[in-house]
Amino acid sequence: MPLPLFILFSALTLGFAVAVIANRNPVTAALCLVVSFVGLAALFIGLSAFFIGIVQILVYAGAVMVLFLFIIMLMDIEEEERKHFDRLRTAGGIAVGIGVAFLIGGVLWDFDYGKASLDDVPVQFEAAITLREADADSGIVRSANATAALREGRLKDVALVGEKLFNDYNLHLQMIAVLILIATIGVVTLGKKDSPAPDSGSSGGDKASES
Amino acid sequence: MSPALLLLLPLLSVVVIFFGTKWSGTLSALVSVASVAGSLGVTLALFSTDSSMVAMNWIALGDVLQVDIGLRWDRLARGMMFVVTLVGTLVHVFSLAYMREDEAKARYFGCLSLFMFSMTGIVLADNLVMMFIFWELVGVSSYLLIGHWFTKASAADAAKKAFITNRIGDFGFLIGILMLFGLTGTVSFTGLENWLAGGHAGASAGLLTAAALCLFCGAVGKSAQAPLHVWLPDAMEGPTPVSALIHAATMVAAGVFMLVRVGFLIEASETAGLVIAWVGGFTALLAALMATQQDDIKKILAYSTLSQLGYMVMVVGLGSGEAAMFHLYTHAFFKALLFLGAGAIIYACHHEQNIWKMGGLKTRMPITFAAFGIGTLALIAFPFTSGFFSKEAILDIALHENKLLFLIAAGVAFLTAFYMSRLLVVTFLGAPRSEHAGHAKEVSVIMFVPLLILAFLSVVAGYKPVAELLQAQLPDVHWNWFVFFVSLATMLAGAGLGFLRYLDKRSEPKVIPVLANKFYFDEAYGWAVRNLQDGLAWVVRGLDALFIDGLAVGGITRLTEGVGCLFRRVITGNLQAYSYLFGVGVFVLIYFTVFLR
Amino acid sequence: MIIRRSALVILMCLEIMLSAANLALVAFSRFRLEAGLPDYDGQMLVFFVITVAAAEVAVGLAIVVALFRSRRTIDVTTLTSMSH
Amino acid sequence: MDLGLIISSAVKIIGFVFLMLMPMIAYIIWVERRFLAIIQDRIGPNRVGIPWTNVGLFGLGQPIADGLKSFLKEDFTPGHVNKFYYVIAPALVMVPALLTCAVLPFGRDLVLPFLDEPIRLVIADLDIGPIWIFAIASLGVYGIVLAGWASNSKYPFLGGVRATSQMISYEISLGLSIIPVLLLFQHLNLNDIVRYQSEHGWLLLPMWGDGWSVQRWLYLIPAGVAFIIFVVSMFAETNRTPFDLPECETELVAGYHTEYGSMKFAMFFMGEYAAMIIGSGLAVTLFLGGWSLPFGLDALVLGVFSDTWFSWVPALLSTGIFFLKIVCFMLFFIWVRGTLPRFRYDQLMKLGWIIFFEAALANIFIAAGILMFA
Repeated sequence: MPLPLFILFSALTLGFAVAVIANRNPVTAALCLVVSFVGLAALFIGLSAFFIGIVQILVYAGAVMVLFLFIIMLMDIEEEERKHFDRLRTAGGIAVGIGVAFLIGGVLWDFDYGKASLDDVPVQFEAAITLREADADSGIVRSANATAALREGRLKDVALVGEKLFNDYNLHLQMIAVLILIATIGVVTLGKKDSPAPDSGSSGGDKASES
Repeated sequence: MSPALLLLLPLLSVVVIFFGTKWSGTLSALVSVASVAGSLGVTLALFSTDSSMVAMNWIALGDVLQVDIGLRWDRLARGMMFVVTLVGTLVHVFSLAYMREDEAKARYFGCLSLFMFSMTGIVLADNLVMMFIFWELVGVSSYLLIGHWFTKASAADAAKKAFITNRIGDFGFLIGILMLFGLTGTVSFTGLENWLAGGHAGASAGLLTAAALCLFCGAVGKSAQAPLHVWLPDAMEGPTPVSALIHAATMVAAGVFMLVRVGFLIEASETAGLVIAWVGGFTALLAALMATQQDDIKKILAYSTLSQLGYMVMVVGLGSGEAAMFHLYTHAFFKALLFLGAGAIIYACHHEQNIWKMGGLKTRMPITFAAFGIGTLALIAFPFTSGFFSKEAILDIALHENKLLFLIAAGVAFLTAFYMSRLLVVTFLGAPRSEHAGHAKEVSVIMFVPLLILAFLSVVAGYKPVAELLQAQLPDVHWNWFVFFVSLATMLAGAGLGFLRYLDKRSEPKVIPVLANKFYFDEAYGWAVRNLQDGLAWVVRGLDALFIDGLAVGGITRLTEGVGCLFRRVITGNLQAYSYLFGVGVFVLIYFTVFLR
Repeated sequence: MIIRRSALVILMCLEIMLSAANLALVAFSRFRLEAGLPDYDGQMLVFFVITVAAAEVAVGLAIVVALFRSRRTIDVTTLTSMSH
Repeated sequence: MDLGLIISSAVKIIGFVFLMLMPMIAYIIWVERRFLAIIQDRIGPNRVGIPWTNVGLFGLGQPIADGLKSFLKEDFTPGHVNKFYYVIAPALVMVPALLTCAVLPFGRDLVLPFLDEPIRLVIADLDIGPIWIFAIASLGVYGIVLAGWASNSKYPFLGGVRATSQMISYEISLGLSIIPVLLLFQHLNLNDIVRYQSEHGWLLLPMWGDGWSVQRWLYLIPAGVAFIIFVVSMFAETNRTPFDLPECETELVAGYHTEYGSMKFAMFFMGEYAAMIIGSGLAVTLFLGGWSLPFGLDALVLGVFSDTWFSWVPALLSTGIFFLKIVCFMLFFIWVRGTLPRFRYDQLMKLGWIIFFEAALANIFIAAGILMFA
C-alpha cells in the first residue's frame, strides 16, 4: 500500500473512531463508526488480507452497524444531555489512556517488526509454491486453484484463507456455528419477552449466514 | 455356557420387572420364577465344570490396585449355588401362592430377583471387593424385602434395624478388606492365597489376626452372630417365604460362606480362629436359650437359625470349613422346609403367628404336619436324617479341638430338641386354641409341593453319595460312638422333656423373663444408643458449635462478609467504573508481563 | 467507554477495541511470513473475532432493547441496580 | 503503481460507468415507462424528441427532459429535517450502487494491437468479486435508513425501517444462493467465472465444452434453485415490485423519499435503477455466462480476429453481448412489475426467513452432494 493511501486510511480510521467517542448524537456516532470500519477494511486490504477486509465491511459495516442504527432509531434515543463531567473520573480515564499508549509505544519501540515496512517482507511466491508442491506430494490437500494463482503471481487470498479454515480450524468453525446458533436463540428469547418484536428477532439472526 | 449366565439371568429379570412388567404382578412373578428356575438349570448343567474367569478388568490404578470382575466356579461355589438356586426356586414357587393377594407383587418378585442376583454375585465373586459390593446389594435387597409391608411400622423398623446392624458388621468387613489390601496389595482370593503360601511377607501375626477378625465382623453382621444378632428375629416381619430364603437358607449363610472362602486366612491365625469359634459357640447357646421361651412361631425358628449358624461359625473357627459348609447345606434344606411349613401354617391360620393360638393342626393339615415333622427331626438331629450327619461332624470336630465348646454344643443340641418339640407339640397337637386354628385347612398344592421336595431332601441330603452328587463339601470325620451316644442322649432328653412339659398345655407353664426377653439385648442396645450416642452427640455438638460453626463456617462467613463489605465499595454497578478498573488492570498486566520480565 | 453514558455507544466502543486488536493481528499475520505467505493463523483469529463480535452485538443489542423497554433509559450511570 | 494502470483504470471507469451505465440508467427508465404502458395497453411517453421540431423519436428525449426537470426544480429542504443526513442520504444510495460495478467484468480482455498486454475489461480485477458486491451493496442500506430517519416524519421513517429490515433479511438468501455457483466454479474472480463459462458452458446452459457431463446436468437442479432465489432476493434487495413495500403508495405515500424532491429524489431513483442494473449484471455474470456467447461461439470469434488489426473486435462484441443480456434481464424486471401484485409485509418476511433461507441452505448441501458423488 502506498504511503499516502496508508496515511489517508489510517487518519480516516483513527479520526472517525475518535469522533465516535466525541459525538453526543448516537446516530452520528454510529455513522462515524461505519466510516472508521470502512477505513479499517481498507487497511486490511492494504495488508493483502482481502477476505478479512471484505468481511469487515460485510459484517460490521453492512450488518452490525445497521443493527445499531436500527435500534437507535427504534428506541428514538436522544442526544446525551451535556452533563458536568466528573473531573476526577475524566482525569483518571485520560491517565489510563496515556499510560496504555505509553506501554504500547514501549513495546513497539523494542519490537523489530515495528520498524519494518511492508516492502521488507514481500510475499515469496517461489518458496510458497515449492512448499505447496511438497505438501501435495505428501498428501496434504491444497487448493489447486490457489497454487495456480500463486504461479501467476497472484495472492488468492480467499482460497488460502478457506484452505486454512477448513483444514486446520474446522472444529473451531463448527463451534462458532453453534455459538451463533445459541446467540440467535438467545436474541429471539430476549426480544420476545414483553411483546412480539419481529425486528430484533429477525435481525438478530442475520449474522449466521454472513459469517 | 458360562457361570456368568447365573449372574445375568436374575439381573435380566430385575431389569425386565422394574422397567417393563412393573404394572403386572402376575407377569413379574412369572419372569422372576423363570429366571430363578433358569439359574437352577444352569447350575445343574455346569456341575461338572470347574473354571475361573476374569470377565473384565474393572478398576486399575496403575500397578497399585487391580480389581477384576471375575467369577470363581469351584466346588464350594457349586455347592452353595445349588443350595441358593434350589431353595430360591422352591421359595419363588411357594411365594406364587403365598403372595397371591399381595398388592405389590411385582415389587416383591423384583426384589427377590435382585436378591438372587446379589447372592449369586457373592457366591461367584473371585475377589473381596466384588464380594463386598454384592454383600451390600444383598443387604439392600434384604432391607427391601423385610420392609415389604412398609406401611406396617414394625416392618419398616425391622428393615431399618437389619440394615443398620448389618452396616456395623460391613464396616468391619470393609476395614478388613482395606487391611488385607494394604498388607498384600491384592484383593483377589487367589492372590491372597498365594501371598499366604509364600510366607505372608511383611505382615505380623497380630496384623493378620486383626484383618481376619475384621472380615469376621462382616460375617457377624450378615450371619447374625452375637452381639449383632438382634436384627434377625425382627426381620421375621417380612413375608415368610422371604424369611425362609434369606433369613434361614441363604443370606445369613453368606457370612459362613465368606468365612469359608477366606478360611485360609483364619487357619493362618490361631487367635482369630479361637475368637470366631467362641463367638459361634456363645451365639449358639444364647440363641437356643432364647428360643425356648418364644411364642411367635417364626421367632422360634429365627432363634433356631441363629443357634445353627452359631454352630457353623464355631466349627469354622475350629478350622473345619467343610463341616460348616456341610451343615450349611443340610440346614438350608430343613430350615427352609421349617420356614415354609411355618408359612403354610400362618397362611392357613390367617396370618396368626402365636403358637399358643394354634394347636390341633395335625389332623387339619396332615401334609404340612408331616413335612414340618421331618424338618424338626432333621433339625434336632434324629439319627439318619441329614441334620444328624452334619451335626455329628460338628460335634466330632468340637470334641477333638476344644472340649469346652463340645460341652456347649451338646447343651445346644439338648436345647434344640427341647424347643423344637415344644414348637411341634404346641402347634400341632392338642386342641385348637383359637378360632382361626380351628378352621385351618390344608394349603394348596403349589405350596405343599415345595414342602415335600424339601422334606425329601432333608432326609436324604446327608448321605454321602447324595452329598457327593450335589457338590456339597464333605467333612473328613470318622464314625465316633461317643459322639453318637451323646448326640442321641441329648436329643432324646430334650425331646422327651419338651413333650412331657407341653403336651396339652393351654399356655406357657412357666415364664422365664430373662429368656423371654431375649436377655434384654434390645433394651441394652437401646439404653446404650440413647445414653452413649446422645452423650457423644452432645460432645460433638459442642465441638461443632465451637469449632466448625464458630470458627470454620462462621469465621468464613464473617471473613467473607468483611471482605465483601470492603469490596462492595468498588461494586458501584456503574459500567464505566468497571471499564475504568479494567483499563487499569490491563495497564498493570502489560506492565508486569512485558516490562518487568 | 469511560466517558460516554449510553449503553449503545459503549457497545460501539467495544467494537472499536476489538477492531484495534484485529488490525494488530492482521498486521502481524502479514509481517510474519510463513512459507512465503502471510501467516493465515492470525487472520483466522480475526475471522473468529469478527464472527463472535457479530453474535455479541446481536445479544448485546437485544439486552439493550430489553433494558430500554423495562427502564426507559440506557444511561449506564443510572443503571446501577447491580450494586445491591 | 505505474502510470499505465492508472490511465487504463480511469479510462475504464469513465467508459463503463459514465458512458455506459449512466445512459443506460436514464434510458431504462424510459424503457420501463414504455414497456409498462404497453403492458397496460397505454402508449407511454412518446412525444419528447428533438426540441423545436416535430420529430418524436418515440419519446427518446424523455430521459433528458426528466433530467433537466430534476436539475432545474427548486431544491427545497423541509424545515423539520436533520439537514446533514437529509442531504447525504441520496448520495449514500447512489455511491455504493456505482461502486459495486467495479468488479463486474463487462467484456473479454481487450487486445489492442499496439499494446503488449491485453487490457482486462473490468475496473478492479479482484479475487473476491461477489463478496465485494454484497459488502458494498449492503452499505446502500445506510442511504435509505438515513433518508427515512433524517426526514423526521412518520411515513418516511416507517418506509426506511421497512426497507432496512427487508434488505438485511434478503441479503442472507442472496449470499447463500450463490454459494452453489461458487462451489462449481471454484473462483471468486468474476472474470475467471465468465471465462470458465465461456469455455465450459453457462451455468444454466451447459451445452458445450465440459458442459455435457452428467454432473453439470445434475447440477442444473441446485443451479436453478439458486437462480430463482437469487433473482427473487434481488427484487427484494432493490425494493422492486412485488417487494416494494418500503415505498408502497397506498400505505406509506412514497416511503423513505416522501420528503425528497428535485435532484435528490432523482438520485434515489437513479440509485435504485443502478442497483437493478448491477444486480442483473451479477445474475448474468454468475448464471448466464456474462459477456460470453453461447454454444462455444466465443472460440470461433476469437479465432477469426486474433493476431489481426481487428483483435479488439471480440472484446467490443462481448461487451455488447453483456449489455444485451442485461437489457433482457431488465425487461424481465419490468415485466414482473407490470404483472405481479404487491406482497404483504409479513408474507415478505416469512418468504425471506422461512422459505428462502432454508431453501438456500438445503441447496448448498444438494450442490455439495452432487459435486462430491456425481
